[in-house]
Amino acid sequence: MTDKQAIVQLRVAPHLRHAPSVDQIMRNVVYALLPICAFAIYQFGLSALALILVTTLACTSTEQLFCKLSGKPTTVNDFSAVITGLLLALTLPPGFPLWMAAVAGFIGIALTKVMFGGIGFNVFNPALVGRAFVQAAFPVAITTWTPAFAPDRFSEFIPSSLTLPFMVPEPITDWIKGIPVDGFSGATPLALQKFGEGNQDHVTTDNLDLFLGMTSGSAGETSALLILLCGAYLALRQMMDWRIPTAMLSGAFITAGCFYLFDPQAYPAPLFTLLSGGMMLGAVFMASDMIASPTTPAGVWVYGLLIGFLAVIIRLFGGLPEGVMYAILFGNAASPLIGAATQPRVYGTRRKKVPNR
Amino acid sequence: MNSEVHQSQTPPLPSSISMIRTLGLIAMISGLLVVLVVQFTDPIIKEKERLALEQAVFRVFPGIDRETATRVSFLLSQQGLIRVDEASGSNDANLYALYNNNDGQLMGIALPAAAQGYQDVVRTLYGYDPECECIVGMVITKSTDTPGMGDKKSVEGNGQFMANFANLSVRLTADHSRLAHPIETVKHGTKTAPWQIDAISGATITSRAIGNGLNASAMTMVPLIKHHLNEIKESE
Amino acid sequence: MADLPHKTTPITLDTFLRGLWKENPVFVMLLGLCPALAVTNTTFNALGMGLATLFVLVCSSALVSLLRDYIPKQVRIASYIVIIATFVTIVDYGIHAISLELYNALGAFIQLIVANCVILGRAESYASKNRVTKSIINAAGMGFGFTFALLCLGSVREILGSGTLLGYPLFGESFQPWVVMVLPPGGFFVIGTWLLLFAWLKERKQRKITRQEEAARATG
Amino acid sequence: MDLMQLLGIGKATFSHGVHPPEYKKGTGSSKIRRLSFSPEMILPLAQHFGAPSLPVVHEGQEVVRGEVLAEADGFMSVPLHSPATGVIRKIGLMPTARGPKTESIVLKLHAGVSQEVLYGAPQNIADMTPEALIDAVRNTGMVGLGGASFPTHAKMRIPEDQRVDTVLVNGCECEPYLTTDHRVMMEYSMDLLTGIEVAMKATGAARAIIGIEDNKPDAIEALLKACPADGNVTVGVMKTKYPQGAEKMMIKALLNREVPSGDYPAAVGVSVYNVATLTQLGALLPQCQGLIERVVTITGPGIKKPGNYLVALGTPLRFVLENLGFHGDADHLIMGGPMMGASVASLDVPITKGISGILVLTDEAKSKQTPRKVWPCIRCAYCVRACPVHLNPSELGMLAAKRQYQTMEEKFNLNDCFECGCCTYVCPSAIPLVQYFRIAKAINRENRERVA
Amino acid sequence: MQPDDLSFIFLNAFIINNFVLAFFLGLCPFLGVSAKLDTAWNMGLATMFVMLVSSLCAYGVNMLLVEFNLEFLRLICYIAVIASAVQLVEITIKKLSPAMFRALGIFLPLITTNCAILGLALFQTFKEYNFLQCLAYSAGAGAGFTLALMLMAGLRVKLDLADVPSISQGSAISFMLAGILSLTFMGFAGLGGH
Repeated sequence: MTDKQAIVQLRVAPHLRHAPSVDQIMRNVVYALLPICAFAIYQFGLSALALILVTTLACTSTEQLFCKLSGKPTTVNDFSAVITGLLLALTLPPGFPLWMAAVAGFIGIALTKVMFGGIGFNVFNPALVGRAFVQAAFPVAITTWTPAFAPDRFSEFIPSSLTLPFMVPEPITDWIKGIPVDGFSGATPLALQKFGEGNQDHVTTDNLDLFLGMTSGSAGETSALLILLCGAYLALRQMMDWRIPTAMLSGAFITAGCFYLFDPQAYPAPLFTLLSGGMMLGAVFMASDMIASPTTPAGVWVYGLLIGFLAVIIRLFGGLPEGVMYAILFGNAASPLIGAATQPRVYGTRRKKVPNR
Repeated sequence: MNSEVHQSQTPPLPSSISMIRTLGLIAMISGLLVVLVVQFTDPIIKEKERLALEQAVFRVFPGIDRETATRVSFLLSQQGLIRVDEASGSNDANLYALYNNNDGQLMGIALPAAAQGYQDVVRTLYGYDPECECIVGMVITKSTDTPGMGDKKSVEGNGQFMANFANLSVRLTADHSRLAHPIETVKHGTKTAPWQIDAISGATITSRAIGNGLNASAMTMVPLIKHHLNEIKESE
Repeated sequence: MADLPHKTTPITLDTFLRGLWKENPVFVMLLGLCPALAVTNTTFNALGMGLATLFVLVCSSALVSLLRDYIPKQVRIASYIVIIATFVTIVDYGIHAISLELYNALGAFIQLIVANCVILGRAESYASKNRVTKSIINAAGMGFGFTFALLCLGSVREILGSGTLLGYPLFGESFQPWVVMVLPPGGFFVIGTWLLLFAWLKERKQRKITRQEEAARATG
Repeated sequence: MDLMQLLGIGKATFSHGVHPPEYKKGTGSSKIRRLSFSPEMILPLAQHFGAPSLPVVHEGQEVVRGEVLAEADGFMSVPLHSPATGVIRKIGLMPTARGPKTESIVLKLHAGVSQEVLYGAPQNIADMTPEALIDAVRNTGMVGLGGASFPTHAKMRIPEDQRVDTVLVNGCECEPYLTTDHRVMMEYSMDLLTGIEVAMKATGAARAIIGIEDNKPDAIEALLKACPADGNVTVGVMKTKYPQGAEKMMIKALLNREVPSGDYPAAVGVSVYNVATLTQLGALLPQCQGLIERVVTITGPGIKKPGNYLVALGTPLRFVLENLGFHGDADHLIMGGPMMGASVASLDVPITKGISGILVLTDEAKSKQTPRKVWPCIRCAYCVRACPVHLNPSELGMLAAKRQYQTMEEKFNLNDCFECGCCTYVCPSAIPLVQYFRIAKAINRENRERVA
Repeated sequence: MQPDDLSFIFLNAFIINNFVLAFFLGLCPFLGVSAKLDTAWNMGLATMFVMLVSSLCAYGVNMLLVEFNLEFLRLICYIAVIASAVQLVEITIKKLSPAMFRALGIFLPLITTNCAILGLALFQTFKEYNFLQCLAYSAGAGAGFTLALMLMAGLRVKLDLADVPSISQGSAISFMLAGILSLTFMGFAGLGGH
């Protein structure tokens, strides 16, 4: 019986295989994320390191736990849980209490992945669901940002990181005031733009600083340059669909551009929109999540443009300064519909019959 | 409208008279029950709501209570000032003036405000002192925003935030046509001017809704009050 | 339906208990979800809504059962709805008079009890076929089952979401509430988790039974 | 467009497709050699698409090389000629590469006979009417030598309501490893042109284009030189890409026409033939001869003497391989190209008309190329961007895994899949998509038959 | 945008406070009719239509009741009006467009028990909307219901092909999906709030 099956297996054409296997792809995404993690650690120090370790551990151990509970072989070694962990850490504020980060990791994997049948069936991006959950659960902690390049960052944790489980983090306003860093404040460029004083000077952050990542923000979203480079690596290796980030960024650029042209005083410049907040990280690493995005060539563009548009709308008119996460989640939710509406035209179908007939 | 239901269900009937009779009977029973209950509860509800409003009005002015002051309701609009008699069941008052029980002096004016918050409209009641041209107190009358962050209990429990409204400037311009500075909600920890509200950290939208509501109301009402101030003062 | 020949069967404990657990309106029959999720962000609200529903359920069942021989078949649904709406109006005014706070917290959802399928379902499938006492007992079982389910949801949401139970703080000052639990998503997550828990228990029980059967077959 | 192609700009191609490694170096440059006769030949009666031929010989009968052994049974059938001089040993069930045993004629060769071919009366193509030509083509027993084995004369008869303006000659040979067409074009250019003349005349087409991928510059050059001056026969250079040689892809690439779903190329005024087919036709038809041998690429890491060989039809695989030296075992044997060919489990099957290559893979080559672990679909959409007919293999694969075969056919155009294997080739999850689709089609066909 | 702008009212009911995902109204059809895309679409259309009709009827009835000071009969009247409105819609569609009736017909009785319809009537009364605002509100609510239903249906169709663990099959997974959708829609909170 088994012998026969083995032969049948061997008979299947094509006999050549080309593609990298799933774990190779996932491993490469991890490689692409490592430089961003490294920069986050350089920028925010020990706390960022601990954050990355905790989320990764939370994600992988959750995956392992549920594999064991359901008696399935372990799926930790496919690296997808590691990606979720890393991405999650990169979207959180560096001083985010570690226990909350672990909750985010657990929810992300358990709710979005295990629940629906594991890798390949997570219809939403697990990292973003985890983050959206803690955003709703702990709204104060997740909007508390700390300045980058604090002098003691390699020897001292940000005080809020080490909050005891289930406890409210200590307010760190005084701690931030005690940091002698010139030119950096705890407020993120987006928050400055949205909640800034007065109506004239909306954008207070230099675009070059934004591009290089010399600002405060979530652990891994600050440096647009680094994210683009890492994304380019993946795109060149064809392990990420370059169309999605391109579509999403152009969607955001066009939307922001329209508003900017309409009233440059009230709305931020499109370039600022692209470089600030989680736009880059979201476009390159979150929206392009293969599993939760449409597969059709046209659908990919629609999906990207929709996310870019929504992200800007939420940023400009919503209650929160950042909308990328929700826009991507909405894109994930809409992706089956987009996919269904953009099925490619199959060769030879829906065509008028031949001219010389 | 019961007959409408009846009409649309007209398959072979045993006898329409029996149906109409039954429906009529049921309608009568239910009408009777409802009327009885309403008759019984209506005065209780009215009284409770009046008490709740009064409580809110007095809470807006710390230090003033029923012993020291009397409340009078008005409807103030471009058309002028109309005194509202709440006993008649009318509830379209938009201004509550408090007069000192001893000397009849105007002690303060409470005004309702509303603006879109996180979930739904946040309704507030704020106290305006015509003397200092400032807001002297604020309470939430309705908020369905995030419990624990933007709901009535947590907003009013936030001493730091409530302190904003102890003395919030709503000074008018010289010609008394509009506010000199609109009320503004700024991010937590960045308040610099007396017309600014320092937002609650994490509940910025609710804070801003409160500020917006106050601003919108003050923008129209404060100049009007200024205009009718003497009238109000003498209405005791 | 399984409970057709009710007219002859006697009242048993099952008449009452059935609605409480085996046919729990929320967890098993997935009825009345709207109030079950909308007002369960505190245990107090859940209790209020549960009792209000219980009241309407019992009263309307009693009245429907009383009038069951007089209501022609063609207009029965209309009659039931009018009866239910009557009691809901009564409850609405009652709550308004008793507690302004609860009334404000529950809002329109008190009036939406009318659209709760549990009540119409009871009237249609039970009260219209059974004697008054039996209908009342059955309706009370359902009502308590509904209240129980609401409390299950409400307590979890309140404990996690505000760190309190019925308004009393459980964990002390520095507890970090999980705000999401009192928000709409929390409602979905909590009921989903309860359902998962029940499914898991059921599966475990099933597995145990199969194992026992197998063992019995092996030995016998 | 032709000029552009000659200049090498904007080479014709279709959208999507894949670029597998070519593995053509070894065999593409060496001349075609003849393989010796096997002492015994196995000739299945169904070597073509359509009704099997009817044997006209009996057991024990002596036959001469080139003699008709079996006649066509109806229009969709072709005759079968004897590949060698010998005696009929048996007519019965024998194993074939397709799987189940089929009715075959077994021929035992006379040792030491000269193996002279039996010629018919020569025919002059120029004097023949299209009908007569089609009959003559049928008498050669010619079928599509590219692999489909569709009777060539049936393809040449264009339905009444359709007109063909172009004959496309398929010299793409996009499958890796295979170089038969390449060598045939190089070495038998004149026969090819004769064959093209036959095809043009039979179908009434005014022009012919020989489509060649740009990885065979020597063949392009040879044919450009051989083409007649009247300009009716041209060479179309195409991008090297798999499956460029599928006729629908080729029509799209060279003429930018799309064959309607479920229809034949004639519907868009095109008739497509493989170069090997037309070359053989060009050689056989003027002599009134039958198809008795063909060129086969025998290659792969498991073959000691790889190359292109002229092999008599009916030669058992074992004889071929033992002659050329091979190691490994039967599991690594593929008949046809590596992308679409089926692996064979027995060495006793014969070479038939449709077999253009024999590929022997070794253990290490195979393990390197086939990741064994199958993952769930991660919706990477590689397959969507590879499918030359623009299907959505990812969606189809997931539906297949849940046995929703009906939905696959109704909503996702399952029947337009021609099993080129691109999707499976690029799948990082190693899902056997093509296999799923074959099963799905088979089950749907069965269900339809049951209903009917 | 001001809270009583028509566009804000529409947006509010459409995505900010989506009837299904923020108020849990109409959960029964949301869970029951979201297994397939085309049924979800038809159900959404039918609901949207009934919402418009019943919202306007409720507006009219409420005017009458207020006129005669009979507010306490509001609920009883609404429920009766909605039930008859659905019936009327059913009859009208049947007469005017049999094709549309075939597509929507089976959903209409289901809609009667959809608490989103009654909820809409009650909410618009509490918010004291005028005629146009009612129109915008019901259009937004209907569109929001359809959007939620379609998103849910898309996801469920996708998950039909997944290897969902046995214990989360069925309603639990639908609730979790709805929860994530609801989480997603929280991003729209405060939209236009300033």
